[in-house]
Formats: sequence, structure tokens, C-alpha cells
Amino acid sequence: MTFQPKIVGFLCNWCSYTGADLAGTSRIHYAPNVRIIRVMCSARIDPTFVLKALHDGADGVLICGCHPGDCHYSEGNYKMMRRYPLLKSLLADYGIEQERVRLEWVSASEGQRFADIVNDMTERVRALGPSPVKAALEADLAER
Amino acid sequence: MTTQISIDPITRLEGHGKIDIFLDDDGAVEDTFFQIPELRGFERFVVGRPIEELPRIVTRICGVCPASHHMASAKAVDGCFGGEVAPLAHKLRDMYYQAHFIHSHIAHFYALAAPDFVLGPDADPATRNVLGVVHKVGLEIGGAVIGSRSKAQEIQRIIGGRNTQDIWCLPGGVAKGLKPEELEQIRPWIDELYDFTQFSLQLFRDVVLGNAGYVDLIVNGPYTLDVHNMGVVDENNAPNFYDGTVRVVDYEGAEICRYKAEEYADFVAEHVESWTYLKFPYLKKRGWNGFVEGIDTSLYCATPLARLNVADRMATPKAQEAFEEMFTTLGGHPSRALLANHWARLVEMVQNAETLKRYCDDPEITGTEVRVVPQQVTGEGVGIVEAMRGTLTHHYTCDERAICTSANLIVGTTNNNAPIQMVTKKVASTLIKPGKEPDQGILNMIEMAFRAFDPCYSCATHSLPGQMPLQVDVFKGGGLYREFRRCC
Amino acid sequence: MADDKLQIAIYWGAACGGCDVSILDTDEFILCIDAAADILLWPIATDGKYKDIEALADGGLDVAIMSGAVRNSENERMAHLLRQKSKVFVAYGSCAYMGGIPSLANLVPREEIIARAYLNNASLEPGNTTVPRLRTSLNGYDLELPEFYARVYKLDQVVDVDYYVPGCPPQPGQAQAAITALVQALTGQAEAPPKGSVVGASERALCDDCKRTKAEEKKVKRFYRPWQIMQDPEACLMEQGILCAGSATRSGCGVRCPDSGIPCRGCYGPAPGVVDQGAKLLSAVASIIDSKDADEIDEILLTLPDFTSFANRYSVAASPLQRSHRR
Amino acid sequence: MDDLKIGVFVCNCGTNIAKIIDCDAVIDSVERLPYVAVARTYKYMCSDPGQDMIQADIEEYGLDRVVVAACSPRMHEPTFRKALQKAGLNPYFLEMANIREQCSWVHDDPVAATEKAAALTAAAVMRVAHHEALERRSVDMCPNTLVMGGGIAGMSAALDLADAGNRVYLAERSDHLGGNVARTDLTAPYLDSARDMLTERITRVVEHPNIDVLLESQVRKVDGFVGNFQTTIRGKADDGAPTDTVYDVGSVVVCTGYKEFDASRITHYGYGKLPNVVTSFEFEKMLRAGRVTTKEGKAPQYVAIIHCVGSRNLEFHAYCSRVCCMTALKYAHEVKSAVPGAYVSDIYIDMHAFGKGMEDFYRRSSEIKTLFLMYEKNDYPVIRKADATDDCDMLIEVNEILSGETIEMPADLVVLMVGMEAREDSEEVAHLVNISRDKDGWFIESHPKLDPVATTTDGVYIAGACQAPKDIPDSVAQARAAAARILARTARGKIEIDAVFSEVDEDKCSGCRMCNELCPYVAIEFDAEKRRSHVISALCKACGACVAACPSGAITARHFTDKQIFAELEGVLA
Repeated sequence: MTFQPKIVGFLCNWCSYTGADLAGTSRIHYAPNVRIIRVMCSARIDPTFVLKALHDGADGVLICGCHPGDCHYSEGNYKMMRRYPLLKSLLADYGIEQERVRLEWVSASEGQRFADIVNDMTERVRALGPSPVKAALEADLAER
Repeated sequence: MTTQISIDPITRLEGHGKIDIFLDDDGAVEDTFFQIPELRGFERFVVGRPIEELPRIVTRICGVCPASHHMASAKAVDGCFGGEVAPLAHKLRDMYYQAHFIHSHIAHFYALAAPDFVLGPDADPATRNVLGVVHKVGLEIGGAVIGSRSKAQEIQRIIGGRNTQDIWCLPGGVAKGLKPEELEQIRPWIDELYDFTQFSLQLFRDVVLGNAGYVDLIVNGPYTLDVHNMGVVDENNAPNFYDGTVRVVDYEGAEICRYKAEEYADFVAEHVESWTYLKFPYLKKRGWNGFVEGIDTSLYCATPLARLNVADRMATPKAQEAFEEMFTTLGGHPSRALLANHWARLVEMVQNAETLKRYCDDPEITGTEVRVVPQQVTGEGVGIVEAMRGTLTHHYTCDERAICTSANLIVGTTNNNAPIQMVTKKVASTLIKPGKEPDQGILNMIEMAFRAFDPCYSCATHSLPGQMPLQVDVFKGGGLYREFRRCC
Repeated sequence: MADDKLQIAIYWGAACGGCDVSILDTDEFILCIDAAADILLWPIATDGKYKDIEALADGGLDVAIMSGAVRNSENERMAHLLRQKSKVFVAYGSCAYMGGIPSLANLVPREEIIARAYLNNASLEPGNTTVPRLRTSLNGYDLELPEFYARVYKLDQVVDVDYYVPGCPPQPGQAQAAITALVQALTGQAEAPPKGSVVGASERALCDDCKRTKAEEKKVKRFYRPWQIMQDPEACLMEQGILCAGSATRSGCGVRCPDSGIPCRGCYGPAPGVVDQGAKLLSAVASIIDSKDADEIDEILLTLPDFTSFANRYSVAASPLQRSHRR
Repeated sequence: MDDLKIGVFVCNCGTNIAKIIDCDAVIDSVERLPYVAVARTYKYMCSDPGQDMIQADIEEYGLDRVVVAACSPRMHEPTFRKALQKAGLNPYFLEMANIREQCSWVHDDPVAATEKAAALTAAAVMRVAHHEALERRSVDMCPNTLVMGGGIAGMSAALDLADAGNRVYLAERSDHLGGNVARTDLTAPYLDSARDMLTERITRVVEHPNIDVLLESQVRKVDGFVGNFQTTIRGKADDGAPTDTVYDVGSVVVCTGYKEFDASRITHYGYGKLPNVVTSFEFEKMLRAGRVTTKEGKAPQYVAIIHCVGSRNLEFHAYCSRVCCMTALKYAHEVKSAVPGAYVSDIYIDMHAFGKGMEDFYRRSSEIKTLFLMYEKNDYPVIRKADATDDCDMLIEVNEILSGETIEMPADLVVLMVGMEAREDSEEVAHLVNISRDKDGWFIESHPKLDPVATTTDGVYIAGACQAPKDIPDSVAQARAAAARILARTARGKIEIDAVFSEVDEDKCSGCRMCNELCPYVAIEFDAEKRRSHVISALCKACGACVAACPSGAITARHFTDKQIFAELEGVLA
């Protein structure tokens, strides 16, 4: 049976979550692997959320916010944009493949785009296999 | 049928070590092995770090002599940036380092070594410690010891911001200078410290030299080795702890070689044995000849005594007097009496205190030009200082962004790894004989051999130390025959 | 040993000894400890009887203070023993609390550590191929070396910990306060802090105690490494583009580093309630980057290399992430 | 928390959810979770019986938390919050799991979909356990209003507010009231005089005891929050020197209007080169002066009117400026009366004649011998000087669609119907009152259909052509709607503030000031005395930026706390 990755999606309320709803009202089908958690703005996404998600067993984390310039809170998405490269370098040093954590801009009208992103990411993470964090934590238990 | 004794670990040393003593059926020592069972990996995990962070990372190699690692590291990092350092920074670093030497030597002499002499090798282990010494010599002296140590630490803190896990050195200099008011604050303490070094010498005369048994033990005991000496000296061949040339002198006083920091790899190499994580440095040009004594050996000591052995003189007058007194008593310079290391520490302390006094009177010392901003990354540096426990070498390379690409460390105690192996066997063979069962006193005598080197296995293994109980199991016919246990 | 005296053990696992020195550095206070307690075990300074510890009934120790992390089975064995024998088990210092600097090794495969030490450095015996082995047979003697765990663990990943004293090393004054508080609690003179508390430290971040002025405007177009700039000694280091972990670090150290012109690296660990110190420092750094352009942000971050070793300088073992070295 | 009782209600949404998701299986999986006291499915949870069921269970089981697994919370969260409230529960004790838009409608594999729905519902259960009771708070509402812009919209809003007895500060950049309407002659479709209409308004405004007219004034600063703004307005002192005055207002109406398109940007028309090519506003000027002549002072024999100048094309503005078509017809009438016997040709793309009376007006206009020529979007007519032999000043070449032929029209006077565009200062104004603009620079309303007057900044309203091209009636309607919105609040004297906002725990704040700059609503204040930051809750919009950024975890986002999100996370990954 093919590996079914668990992906957590943190979506901003105004653009991306609405975009995901639009995918629904438009009946656009996509992979069932992403579990969405709604936040008011991508700026609310504490890097801790991503680390915690990976620690708790996520194979990937998808972060979505409004397109630059379109933030409901005028500049929240830029705040996430600034955290992202630091977050990626941190994850890389812990041996987590770049493609497991992804930041995408999805507007309220981009239901199709949201579906495409979910499908693409699901395939990429499936190809990578289970998260190395899981493996490491299991190895610890085995060691002691 | 071999009998195995394990002494595990050696107490009152920073870090972790384990001795195995193998007896034959008659109970004579067949062989001994001194094992360092841990490895840490600083040399690997500093790779990838910004090079200027290393001086504040490698201090965690050892919390007892962090300043030594900080200084050696800072000098190696200076090298990676082309080596330009504000002249005043060199003075301040030296000043700071003298203070560190003093409190470290005080700690070792009074907390680690003194119990053996003040209380005697066969005193009850439960009381044979710094607190025991304090009870014996009296609380006010105990207070003086603790007070002097903390004053030396406070001097270090005022100059460099911290007295442990140092942070002060930056490429090209130091982070802060010494303000005039700070100088006036520490000046009287430095005078007190000088007095305390004189007091300590007197205490040594009274307690140790006044006891014929101890003198005999020092001069004629089994605590000697025919290996060479290493230490850093200045242009007058006087000891210098912060900077200078490494000089190697054989045990008869003839110079074997001298080298600058960046040449270290041509003169020193490290031999690996599979039964210990700690490597065995030796004189590279002579090659590894095994654990052998004698004039042709490639082995050497790097200890306080070794430093005075390679020195022709001390750098300061009172220290010179103490130097002459010591070698006269020991029957000449150089000396092989390992227990004299404790005495050598006191002599060094005098030079430390006198050097501090000099800096107090240096009109430039409170200047503000304490750092230059490096203009280039040259990519490689070697820093050598004298750590309390021997010559300390840090060698780094970095890329053009000043990110560390490699690190190699040869630590004070490591230099003495082979000599410690050999003296262990020597002492054990002398003290454990057919019909003479090992007992607590003997075990402590073996440890005294170690404590002469004041080995620090935190440093030496760059490893995560962890004390285990000192435990002696004597087996005969494969079964447990006698058992001694002592914690740490 | 009088019965009314507290029975104390001070022990180190995988540590540098700095924590023990910090206890010695309480100076005269150490004599007070001696007066109020029997120190049954303290490797760095006293001879005690390990046998006595083993012989104690469970809970026979009033306090066990353990510094250092857990790197090998021996560290773990001692941690379990002291936990079992003690009423109160204290994780003392950053290594015990978070893994400390040695846990930077968790970012590297162990094989590479061995190779670097024994097969690949500038001063090895020419042609050496020997590396330490767990078991060596030498002229009929069997010599064994302990095996190390693949990574460094903080104490509470191995045993149940009652209290934490942060710091690398803990500032002696704080250590004294913490030990005093525990002694008073144990002797019924004061109420014991809730289990799991961090004692001997502030409840706020370092900036609270840092004297440097903090402006509203905190925007930088580039970062400076400490050697690249002559800093303004009065102003917040972050405002000058010098990475300082103070805002993400619990106070209690006495602000020794920033006061000396050196940025904080976070040895006192995260502020209360924070899951990962590194993630919080990450947010702080991101907050001051002055750009809305992804490419320019990458440019700016080129001036801040190796962020991870700043994010978790003392806390790799405590990170929610753990690196797998299986290949 | 040990005695929590959570009720879980899974909606079938007819077959919308149930046809893919096995709702009973979802129930089975969540029933086992801690604190779950009751779990049910129902055909339509949002229906009255559905809500009654929830309220009944709250009573019967003494539920103190409710999870509804149904459609998107963006759809029915308010509905179910009300249901909780009716049953005496704090509305924030509700959490919804989105198993329709984000599950049953997007997945076709029932097994996977059901599994996901169960996970989302479990996450909601774990999250809701950490929910806290939140209370909306109310603050005093200052009855005064600042109206920015003295055009027809601004004056209309001002008068309604003032008539209701509230103080209005009417700030106008120029030295007179009236805005763009003051530049027009008659108005379509009834051809009544804009001037008469305006004079009546202006007189009332100027004489109104509750209106302070501030001419040649600029709004410099708007601080504070809904009900309590402090606005700094720079005006001229008697001696002419600029002076700043601070006015306290509870609301702001932005009526800054539009500017006309610069016709010289379209080279085909030769505007600025050919003297007898004029813009609609220049033509209005002639009409108001009562003499329609060419530059040379002759009465034009041929008058051509070109539509959609700058509007409805890809090059400039894609949108329709809405008023030009009918204004063009109005010109046909006015030309006929001003120059009897003149030929009028009307060159258009589409004739937009929506709105009351307009289609009639179009019919009447075609009866007065106007030649209508239709051209293709982006296929501009080309105007050139006529030859000496021609009996006209200019010739217009049009690719006429209906005839399919290229027609050359004579013209002595060409009127360009210039479109509307956002004023160059619109960005500045948007920043001033913290509202957003669309890609064309028009201010964005909070909902394009249901809330076209309010903005994303509470207490700031928009009216007239600053929001989008509008004619007079629409502008006035929007202006008076804004006034009505404000009056509804001032009547209550208090305004409610959302219960969801961020808070600084001052016992944890170290005063590092990392958060100060981050807030787009300047809701974070730093107390220099205490060396602590705190959030002005009424200003906070709960985006949570400061919460994630606070390096010492001292800031909490109500209803989006770390605890709640971590619980949800554990739920989806369980």
C-alpha cells in the first residue's frame, strides 16, 4: 500500500482558508492528506507551530497566506515571508528535506491553485517518505 | 591466571579516567592500562560555525580551565583573520590570563593536592578533601584560601566580564578595555594575592619540606620518569603562559627543539591506541617508540614542573628566588620529581602575581584601543598557550566567509597521557608486590601520581566526562577475592 | 554524620565541570552547605563512598544535584540511581536542563566525530588507521570502552526531574539562592516551589535586566558579526544588527555578556512557557529584517550564517526536532 | 477542566456531507475522546430543528463546550454561536470542523474522507477544551464625525449627520465646496441644473450650526480607534500661516472623489495638439458659459463626441466610468439647443444606459438626429486635421462595426468623454485612515455587496467616487448610507469591541520592544516608565503577528492561543 503522508496546513483566514473553501464550493477534488488549521493571518504562525507539527508526526507542513500586497492586515504575510528562509535553514540543519515545509500564497479566488498545491506537495512528500524526525525519535527509544 | 584490578575513576581530578591493573598469580603487577572512556567531538561539531564563535564554544571543553581554551582559541581565530591584534589587547589578555592561572593553581593546590600532604596519604578518605584541609589548617586560613581564589576570579571578571566560560576575546582584540576606576579597584587585591603566594610558599615549606617523609617521597619516591619536558618560553627562555615559543628540553637539560605555534604539526604527532579514546602525543621527528623511558624516547611531559624545567629563569625577581630555592632542594635543574609539580605551581603563582603588579603600573593599560576590525580573512590560524595542565594547541581553518572548516586540538593533559600511563605502572609495580595486598593508602598513592599531573580529562578527552566510583576488585582464580570501593 | 543534617549528593554526567566550579564559586557559602549538610558524593571536590549511595534506602538522599547531560549508559545509570535515592532531584546547569553546547554534536553523525578525531586531522601519527574499539584484546587482557549513545540527551529525557537550575554555568549567586530555597523547603522553613519549576532564574527575558536602551525602530538591512563592527555600547545590540539571543532568553545570569559588549547566546534557556528557544529567536530576528522582497531577504540573511547554532546554541537536545543520522 | 462536558454535532448537510463521509463513523471515533458527553448527527444542523437540538442537549447534558462538524466556519459560525448564546453558553465555547468545503466536497474516496473528517472533528474537540469565555466590551462613542471631501457625497453625509444633531468637521482641500459636480452644467437624464442643486446644498452646509466647514484644509493624522479618533487637520490661520488643529471624532467618512483621465495620454485623438479637441469638462465649461464655439470663435457645424476615453480598454483602465455615456447623450441635447442645425455624431463602444430614466433618455436622444457610430474596444478612432478643401476643421476615421465600413466623419469640435480615475493622493489618504485600495487605486469596501459603505478599519466609511466611478444619485445614496451607519452607533452612545484581540502579559514582558513596530494598527504601546509593552485592545485586529513574534511568549492571542492551536495540532495528527 502506498505511503499516505500526513501534512498539516496552516492557512490564513482571509485569503487562503477562503480559497480552500472556494475549492470546495467549486467541487475541485484534491488529495485528502492535508489537515487544515485556520489562523487569522499567516503572521500568527509561530515557527514553533511548524517544529511542533513535525515533532508530533507530520510528514510535511504547508503554510498559506495572502499574496504579497493583499494581506487583510496589510503586511502580515511579509512577516511570515521573513521567517520562512530562517525556518528552512533551521530545518535543513536538523536533516529535514526542504520540500517538507512549504510557504505558498493563495488568494480567496484561487481554489484551483490551492488544490494544485496540495496535490503537488502530497506527491513530493510521498516520494520523500516518512519524516526523519519520526525516525530519530524512534531511534532514541530503541537506544534506551 | 591473571588478576585484574580496576581503579575507576581517579578522584579529585576534573574529568574521567579508569585504570586497569593486571597482576600475575603471585600478585605482582604485570601491566597497567589507563583508559579514557569518553569522546566528545568538539573538533567535529565546531565545523560549520562562524569562526569568531569558537572562543566562546570551546570553553565548554573544560569548565575548570575555560580561559586557557578561550585564549588559545582566540589566538587561532586571530590567525584566521591575518593575525592583526590591537597591541593593548595582547597586554590585557595576558593580564587576564595571569589572574586565571592564580585562581586555578590555588584551587588545585588547596583542593586537590594539599589533602595528600596536609592530611597525609592515608587519612580517612571521607575527610581527605578541601573541607578537611580547611578544618585542619583552620577556618581563617580556609577563608584566606577561598577569599584569594575569589579575588583572582573577580579580577578576571572585572577585566573580561566573566570569570568562567569566557566571552571577552574577539578577532583583533577584546570586547572591552580596563577603565581607570576598575584598575584602582583591583590594584589592592593584586597586592593581597602577591602576599598570598608568599604565604602559600611558606605553608609548603612548613607542612611539606618540614616533613622529612614527604621530602623523601618527593625526591626519592617512585614518582619520577625519564621523559622530556615541554613548555612555552619568552625570548629570554623564561616561562610565558600567554605567548611565546614552544621549547622542548630533555631530562638532562639539553634543548631538543623549539617551534612557533604554526609549526606545531611538524614537531608533535598523536598516536592512537584502540583501548582508550585519548591519544598519545609524541615528538614527531623521533617517531612513536612506544611507552618507553630513556634519553631517546619521543615522550615528554607538559606540566608546571616541565615548564620550569625548560625555562632558564623566571620572568620576575621573587619568582626567580622561589625557582632557585626549589631546584636547589630538588638537587638541580631540570628535575624529574613529579610530585614537585605542586611546588612548581606555587612558583608559577609568584610570577603570575608579580606580572599582574607590573601591569597595574603600566600607564597604557587603561587605554581604549582594545580592538581592530579585521580587514581580511586569511583562513588558517594556530593558537598556543600554556594551560595550567600543559601546552595547549588550537588549530583552525575557515572559508572566505569565516566559517570554520576544520579544527584540531592538542590539550594540556593529553601531552601527559603516555607519562601518566607509565608512572601508573611504575607506582603500581612498586607498591603492589607479591604478598603486599593493595589497600586504600596504596590506591591513594597511585592517585597521587596522577594528581601530580593535575590531569584534566574534561579537557583531554574534549569529552563529556562523568565520574564513576573508584573501585578496586582483586580477582584470583577468576573469582572476586578482595574488594575496595570508594566513590570518586 | 548528624541525623539532622541534610544528605546531599552532587554529581556530574556529561559535563565540563563548570557547574561544579560554580558551586565552589559560592565561596563561603560552600562552608555553609558543609555545615548544614553531609555531602555524600561530590566527585570534583570530595571523596565520598559510592557504596553509601547504593546502600541508601530510596529517598535516603534529601537532594541530588546533577549537572551535565546524558551521553552514555554510565551517565544514565547514575541519573537513575540518584533519582531513585533522592527526595528532590535537581537538573543543574544548561547541559542537564537542555543538553547544552555538547548537544551541538547532535547535528553531526557520530561516525564523523570519530573520523575527525582519529583518522583525519593535522597532527595524527602518519598513516594511522587505528580507532578506539569497544573491546580490545591485548596480550590476553580484555579492555573495554563504553559505547556512546547516538546523541546527547537532557536529563528529563532520561529520568524524572523535580527542579531545573539553568545557566552555563549557573551564576553563583543564583545557584546559592536556588540551593538555599531548596534547603529551606526541605527543612520546612519555606514552601517548596512547584515540581518542574526552573529555580534560580528570572521569570522574564534578559532584556528586562539589560541596561542597553531599546528603541521602537528595530529594522536592519544587514546583520553584523561581532567582529565586523565597532558597536555602540549603550544601544540594544539587535538594533545594531548584532544577533543577540537576549530577547528569547530567560534572565538570571546578571547580563554578563551584553554588559561586556558581547551578545547573549542564550545559556539560560527559553523564557517561561516557551516550547523552543530557537523558534522564538527566529521570530525575533525575522521581526527586524527591513525588507518586503523575498530575494532581498535572502540577501540580508547571507550576513547571518549558521543561524541554527545561534537558535539552539545550548538547546539542540531540547529541540522538538531531532536529527536522524540513519542513512 | 476535569469535569468538562463536550457535545459534538455532525451535520449531514442533506447529502452534501453524508454522501461521501460516514457521519456515524465520525461519531463513533470522537465519542471515545475525553470530555465528550454526547455526539449526534443531524440532517441540517443550521436549520432551526438542528439548532434546537444543540440547545436541548446543552440543557440536558449540561454541556459547556460544543463542536459542530459541518460547513465552513466562515459560513455558519455566527449562527451556531447564537445558538450557544441562546442556551446560556458563552458563544466562544463553540468550535467548528470544516468537513464540507474542505472535505466532502473535495474528496471522492469515502474512506479517506471519513478518516479526515474524523481527524478534523477530533482536533475541534481537543481545541474547544481549551476555549475560554470571552466577553465583548463596549466603549463610549464620540458623536462627532470627520468628513473628508466637500463634494456632493461629503456634503450629503455631513448634512444628514448634522441634521441629527451631531457635530461634523467637513475638511476640503480646495478653497470651495462642490467637488466635480460644481464643474458640470446640466445633469442627465432630466437635464436639470447641477448648479441649482448644488447651491442649495452648499448654502445649507455653510449655514448649518453643526457643521464646521474647513476649506483649504488637509487631514494630517488620524490616531485612535472607532468611537475615539483624534484627527489632526492642517488649515490656514487668519494670517494665512498653516496651523494644525486636533479634533476628536468617533467616525470618519472618506469622500475624496476622483480625478478625470488625462486625454493627452491617447495620442490618436491629438488632444493638446488639435485646438478643437476638448475634454468633457472643458465642454461643460463652455456649456456653463452658454456659448459653444470653436477655438476660432465660430459656431461648430459638426460636433463629434468620443466615448470611453481612458475607460474600458486594456491600455489604461479596464473598468467603465459609468457616467460618460449618459453625459454624452446630454451633450447631444445641449449642442442642439446651443447650436441649432449642428450635426452631432456620437462615437461609442457600447451604450451603457442603466439606471432610472436612462433608457428613455437614450431613446429621446436618438430621436434628435444624432448619428451613432460604434467602434471596437482598443480600435481607437483617429482624428486628423482636415485639408483646406474640406468644409470642416478635422476628420475622424472610424472603423464602424455595425456597417462594417471605415467611415470618415467631419468635425469642427470633438468632445472626449474622459473617464474617472483614482486621485493621485488616494494612497496617502488610504494610509492616513488605514484602509486598502484595489489595483486601480479605488478604496476597498468591507464587503462588495453586503457592506459597501464600511471599510476594514472600524469607524472609517467611504462614499462617492473615491470607492469606484459613480453618478450623483449613487454617490449621495452611499454618503447618506454612511451617515445612517454612523447615526445608528451614535444613537447607542456606545460601541462594542470584538472580544478577540491580543494581550501582553506584563509579568512576562521584558520590554524588548520587538513587537512595537510590527503592529499595522499601532495598537501596541510601550510604557517607558514600566518598561513594558501593552496592547490597546480596541485598536487590535487580532492578526496575531505580535504573538508569534514575541521572543519571550508574553503575548497571547485570545481564541487563537498557543495552547488551543497545539491541541488542534495534536488532534489532526492523532
